[in-house]
Amino acid sequence: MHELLIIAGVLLIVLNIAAGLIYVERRLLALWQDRYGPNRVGPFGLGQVIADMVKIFFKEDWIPPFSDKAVFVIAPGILVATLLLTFAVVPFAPGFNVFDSNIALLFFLGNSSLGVYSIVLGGWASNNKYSLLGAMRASAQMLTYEVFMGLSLMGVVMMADSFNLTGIVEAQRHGWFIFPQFVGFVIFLIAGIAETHRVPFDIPEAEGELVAGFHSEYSGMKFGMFFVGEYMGVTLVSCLITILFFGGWLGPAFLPPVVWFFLKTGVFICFFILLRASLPRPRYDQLMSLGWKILLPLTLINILVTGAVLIYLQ
Amino acid sequence: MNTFFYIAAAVALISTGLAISGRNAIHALLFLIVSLLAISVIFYILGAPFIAAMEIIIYAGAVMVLFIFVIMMLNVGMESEKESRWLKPGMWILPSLLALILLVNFVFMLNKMSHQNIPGRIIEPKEVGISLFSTYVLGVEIAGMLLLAGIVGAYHLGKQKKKVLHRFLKQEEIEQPGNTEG
Amino acid sequence: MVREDFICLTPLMIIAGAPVLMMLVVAVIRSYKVIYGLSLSGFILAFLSIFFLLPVIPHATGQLFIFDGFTILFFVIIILACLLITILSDGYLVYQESEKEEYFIILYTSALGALVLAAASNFVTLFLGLEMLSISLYVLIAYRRSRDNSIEAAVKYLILASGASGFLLFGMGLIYVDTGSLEFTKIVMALQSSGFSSPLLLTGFSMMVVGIGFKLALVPFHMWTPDVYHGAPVPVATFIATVSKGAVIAVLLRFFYAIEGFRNHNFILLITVVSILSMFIGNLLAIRQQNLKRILAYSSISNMGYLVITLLIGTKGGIDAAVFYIASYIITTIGAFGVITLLSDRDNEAEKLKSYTGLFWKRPWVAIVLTLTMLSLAGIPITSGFLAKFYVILEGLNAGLLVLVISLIINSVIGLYYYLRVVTILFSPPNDVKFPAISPAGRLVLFIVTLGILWLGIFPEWFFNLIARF
Amino acid sequence: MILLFLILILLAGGALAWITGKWSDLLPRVISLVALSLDLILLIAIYNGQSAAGNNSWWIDYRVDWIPTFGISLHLAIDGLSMLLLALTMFIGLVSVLISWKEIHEKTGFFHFNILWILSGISGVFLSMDLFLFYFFWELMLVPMYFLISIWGHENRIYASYKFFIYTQASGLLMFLSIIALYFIHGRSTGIYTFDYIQLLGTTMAPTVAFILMSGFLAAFLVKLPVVPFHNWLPDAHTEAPTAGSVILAGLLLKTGAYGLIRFVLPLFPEASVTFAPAGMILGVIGILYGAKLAFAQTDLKRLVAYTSVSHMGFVILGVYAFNEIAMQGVVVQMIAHALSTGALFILVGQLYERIHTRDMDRMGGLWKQVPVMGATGIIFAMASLGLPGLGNFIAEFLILAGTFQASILMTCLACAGLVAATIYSLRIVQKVFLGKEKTTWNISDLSVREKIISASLVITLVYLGMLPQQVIDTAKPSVLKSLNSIEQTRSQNTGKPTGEASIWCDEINTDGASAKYLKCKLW
Repeated sequence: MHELLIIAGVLLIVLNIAAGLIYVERRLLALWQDRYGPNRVGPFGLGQVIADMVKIFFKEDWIPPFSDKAVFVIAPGILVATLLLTFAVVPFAPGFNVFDSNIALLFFLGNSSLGVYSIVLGGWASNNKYSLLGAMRASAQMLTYEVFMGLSLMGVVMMADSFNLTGIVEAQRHGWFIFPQFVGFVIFLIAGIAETHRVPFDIPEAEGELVAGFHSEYSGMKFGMFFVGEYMGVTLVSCLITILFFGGWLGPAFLPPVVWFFLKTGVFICFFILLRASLPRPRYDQLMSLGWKILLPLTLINILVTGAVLIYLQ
Repeated sequence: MNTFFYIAAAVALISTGLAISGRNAIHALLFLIVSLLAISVIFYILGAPFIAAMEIIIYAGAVMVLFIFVIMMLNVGMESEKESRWLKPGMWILPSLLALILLVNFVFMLNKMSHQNIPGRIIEPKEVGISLFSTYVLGVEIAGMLLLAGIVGAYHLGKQKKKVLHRFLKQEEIEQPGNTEG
Repeated sequence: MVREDFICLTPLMIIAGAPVLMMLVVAVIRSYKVIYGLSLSGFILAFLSIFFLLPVIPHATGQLFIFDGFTILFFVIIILACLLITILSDGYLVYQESEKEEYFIILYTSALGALVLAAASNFVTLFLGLEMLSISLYVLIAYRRSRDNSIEAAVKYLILASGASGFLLFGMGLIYVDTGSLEFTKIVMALQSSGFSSPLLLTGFSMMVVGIGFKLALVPFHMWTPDVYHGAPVPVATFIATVSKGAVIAVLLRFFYAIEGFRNHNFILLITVVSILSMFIGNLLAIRQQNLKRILAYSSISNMGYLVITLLIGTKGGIDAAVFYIASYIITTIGAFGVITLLSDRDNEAEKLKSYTGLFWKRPWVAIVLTLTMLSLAGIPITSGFLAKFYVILEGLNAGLLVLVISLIINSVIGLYYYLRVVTILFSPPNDVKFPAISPAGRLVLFIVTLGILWLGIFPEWFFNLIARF
Repeated sequence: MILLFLILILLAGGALAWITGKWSDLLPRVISLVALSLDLILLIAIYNGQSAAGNNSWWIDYRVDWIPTFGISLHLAIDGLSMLLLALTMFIGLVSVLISWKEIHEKTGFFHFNILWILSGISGVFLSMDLFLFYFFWELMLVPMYFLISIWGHENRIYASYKFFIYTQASGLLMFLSIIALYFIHGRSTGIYTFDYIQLLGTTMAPTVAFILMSGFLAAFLVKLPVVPFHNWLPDAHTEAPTAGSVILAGLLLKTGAYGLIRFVLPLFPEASVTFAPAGMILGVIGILYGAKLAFAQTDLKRLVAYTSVSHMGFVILGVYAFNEIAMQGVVVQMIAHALSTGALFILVGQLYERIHTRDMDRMGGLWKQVPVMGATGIIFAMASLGLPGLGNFIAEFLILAGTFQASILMTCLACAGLVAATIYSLRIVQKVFLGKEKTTWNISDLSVREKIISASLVITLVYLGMLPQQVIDTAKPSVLKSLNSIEQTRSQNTGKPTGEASIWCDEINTDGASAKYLKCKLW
């Protein structure tokens, strides 16, 4: 019963944060770009989220006749499912997680690599050339960045001597990993943005070039899933940054651990939005060469150095 | 525990069979991915969580994406227009169902399973690493060379070259002027 | 890792280091001459390094490799064969329009695979070596993509070889389940206590036979051979026929003798059937071929049929016979393919039997080399092939394998027919096909091969002693 | 060492001939002549030295290790029989080189290389005292012979050369198997693993095993000889080969089979040979009659001559299995006489073919007018072939028949019928070719000086052999006795009762019951 409660709690929190982010992002963007943002529905435009949801739910759920229907339907589901599954291993506070896995980090990596399918398949199944282009870009981009997203975390793993997220957090009692693993942090951050294909790495959707990329043909709740999925991704990456580099729920005792956790996470979510507000989109080839030629070698060097130092210290 | 194994194994078998018999390349690949997921579950049951994760990250996550990528580029789905007519709900319900069974299976496992239930010993990732870099370090080196061979080969074969006509096409080309004259 | 480990691994390290070095050189400057020089010197260096191994053998490196006299012999055979193939490839690659450099890199990785196989004492190295060999070969077969049949051959090899690898792996898995180890020695120990009783084990071994049989092109798994030989560039076909088979034979012999498979009725039956089928089908199918490469392909099938007889002999003499046979077969085959390689030009390979009509009157020395190789394959005295067959027959009779020996003899006669066909064509009245001139290096190879065939055929004693010593 | 030189001179001469063939047609011919003459001189020297040294059974015995791992040695030895056959080899070799002087225009170097290598292979066979070495040379002579037929032969040469090669190789391999089996049987019983002939001689084995092993040897020798069921390759090979090839085939290659029987089969497997004797004799008689019948039916002159070989070789096997000295001596003389007479007939055919470019007897006739000298020699050779007294073949056939009579009267009678047939086919040659009506008007020249020399030398040797055979018989005697010795021992072990199927069989045939006394071998 306890477990079921936790599952329900996690689901509730995650979905709410994701939905709330729709509003938060628009407001924050507006703030940084010196405009109003949604402010008509309810006090401070807070009702906007509900209005949007109602709109999405009731919109015609149109499946294009030229599409590969089965795949078209499955695709958005995959995104949401993999993201939600990953949250199962995220420890929000000591004991406040669904499943304390010994390979939690690998579980995250595995799920994020499966998440690619949703975009690739969605773009392909739409049977539309812009969507296909988006899907191709997505698969190349995400494959590239997945490689060193995993590798960038290996420094942390080496230092914590565990794949278990709780263990990693506990290992930071005497110092956040952001300091020794700064390179790893930067790379993970970049890779995280690319994984969630947020601006500036939103090349798969790039509305200026590809209309809306892989989800051009989607509408209704299917589009909603992609939409919410993106925010869930942002939340997840922020959670992981918090856990891996910023000591997770650890913090001075005047606040409960959960609060510390969400505070830190919130900062990173805002950072994601700040990026969107401020950075232009790079070209596709620039993105790829940045990945393969700079970030990958950097990651490998990071692993080598970390290993060497650890062995030296032993 | 055995039940979980049989369920996963059945899913793996069925989806592999469907992958082989599938007419649509992308659908076949999707079945293959499901099969890989099922195999990963089996690994997990056997007490090899690291391999289970790797199975997903590398095979399901990377290799298969590349496959799909290539197939999308090859435009194998030319006939999907025709095939889409055959695509009744019955077709797509099956993969969803299989995946669903797997999911349920997995979730139950996560809850019901404590480590004592696992037959045999659980192999921690650390152990895997140690054995790879002590006993089997030469094997790892050799595997590295193996990949080198693969990379160099792929580079060579994949490199764009001047267009070469297939021998059948060559013949057609020769015949062409004759036809126009006629 | 102790000092001896490193000494023993030197040849492997040189063969592994050379391609990396080559890649670095290619990254800096793409010069064919440099790469070719590097690859030549790499093999020579590896060969010389074998002498350092002599004082430390026998020595086991970890659980993965065993370096004993048997390994050394095969190292020598493989490296020398690779050296000759490298020289042959040089002449052939002149016609490759661009990107000749990668060829040598991949040749090296495949050679490494072969060496790993020869030294393998563990399923891990067995499989890795085999895979390295296969993966390099996929690329090498398709190396000249513009040629007509090359892609077809590569795809055929790719698909069938992966299937075979799958069988091999599954077989190993089953054996592991039953014996609990991947090491040959431990498997042997487990077998000694339990015997071959378990059906799981027998299934496993049978599946391994499928995998290995594919590599050796033994009969039920031989379908790929002619097409792949036909489609592959000639030096690559040479490699498949010689080094690849030699290495697989090495590991097969080691494993089979370790588990004493020759005592088990099932194995005796299995090997006997496979061997007889290979001999007959290989030889009978060769008779009608019009393409020299295909003839050699079928001939290799039957030769492997002869060779697996040695598995059932079960004495030191059996191993010695196998080593002598494979050495003789490799040098002969390099000679035969070498002639094809050296006579190939930009547009077509000299593979059609017809184009050889009357070669003797135009290019007597080349024709003599080819004749000599054919006679050696047929097992006519003064060539090494004769003594090799003699050795196998001798040991086979000693072990009482009467059926196999007699079918070997029947097949020698059948084989004679198509080898003679080639020879006859060489000596027929000449036609007007023009062949390119042969480079000095090519002549050197042919000279070495001829010398080898005759030397092994007339003065084999030193080689017998060498084999017996290790 | 001198024995090794005999072979090496030929090998080196062959290589030299080939190399010099590039520059001149004449050089290879001269080199071949020189090499062969050198060998002949060496042989004469050996013979003379032997006469002085006394009558040891092996005149010279040369032995060095070759592949000691398997107990293989380079063991060469010479005795009377080998001496005769080697002298014959060199003589026939010289003749073949001479007759090819004009016939072979192209690729002379390679041609002479082949001739000399065949001859060296044959010499090796006659000299080897090591079974492995014996097989080595046995196979070595095939390859150049194959080239000889397939390159310089007539229209159907490819087919003929394949047939020749595959027949002999297949049967040779069976012998090889027997050799290896013998090696193991000897090795296991004595602990000494060796291929040495002299050591293997006393090997004891079960009768069935001995019989099987003997069959392996027989396969090779009977095919080479050839004995009737296995004679199929011979007419093709002989017909399609160039003249020199036919001469060497008929004159020498067939003799290796007979030599093998005398040297190896009888001493190595005495008991099995006794068992096989009746069958052997029957095969011989069948060969004589069937060969003669086929010869008579031919229209192709060369093919006719080829079939006469089958018939003549029937006498050889008949004589060998009569198991007495008279017959055996006859066999030796027959080998030489047949080589000379049949070789001469092939030469005649070759000369005719050079002139009229056909071998079809129906198109010949009445040639005597144009070529009287050729006609005269032709008649002499035909007479030799039919066994006219005064020529070598008569002595040979008489001795064989006399010897066989002691073993089986019926066989002798049937063999005599063969003589009649021989008369018919030999006379038919003379009749159809030289006498009778002229069917086509040929305008041809008579024998040249070179050809006259060849023919004359052949005629002289034939007459010498016919008139004064004693020297040959004396030379061969120790070897013949050696070969019969083991048979003799086998028989004497079983004295008292007529054991051995041979004698039982003889009893059945000879109903007068007088045969028993013939079983005792008498010395002549």
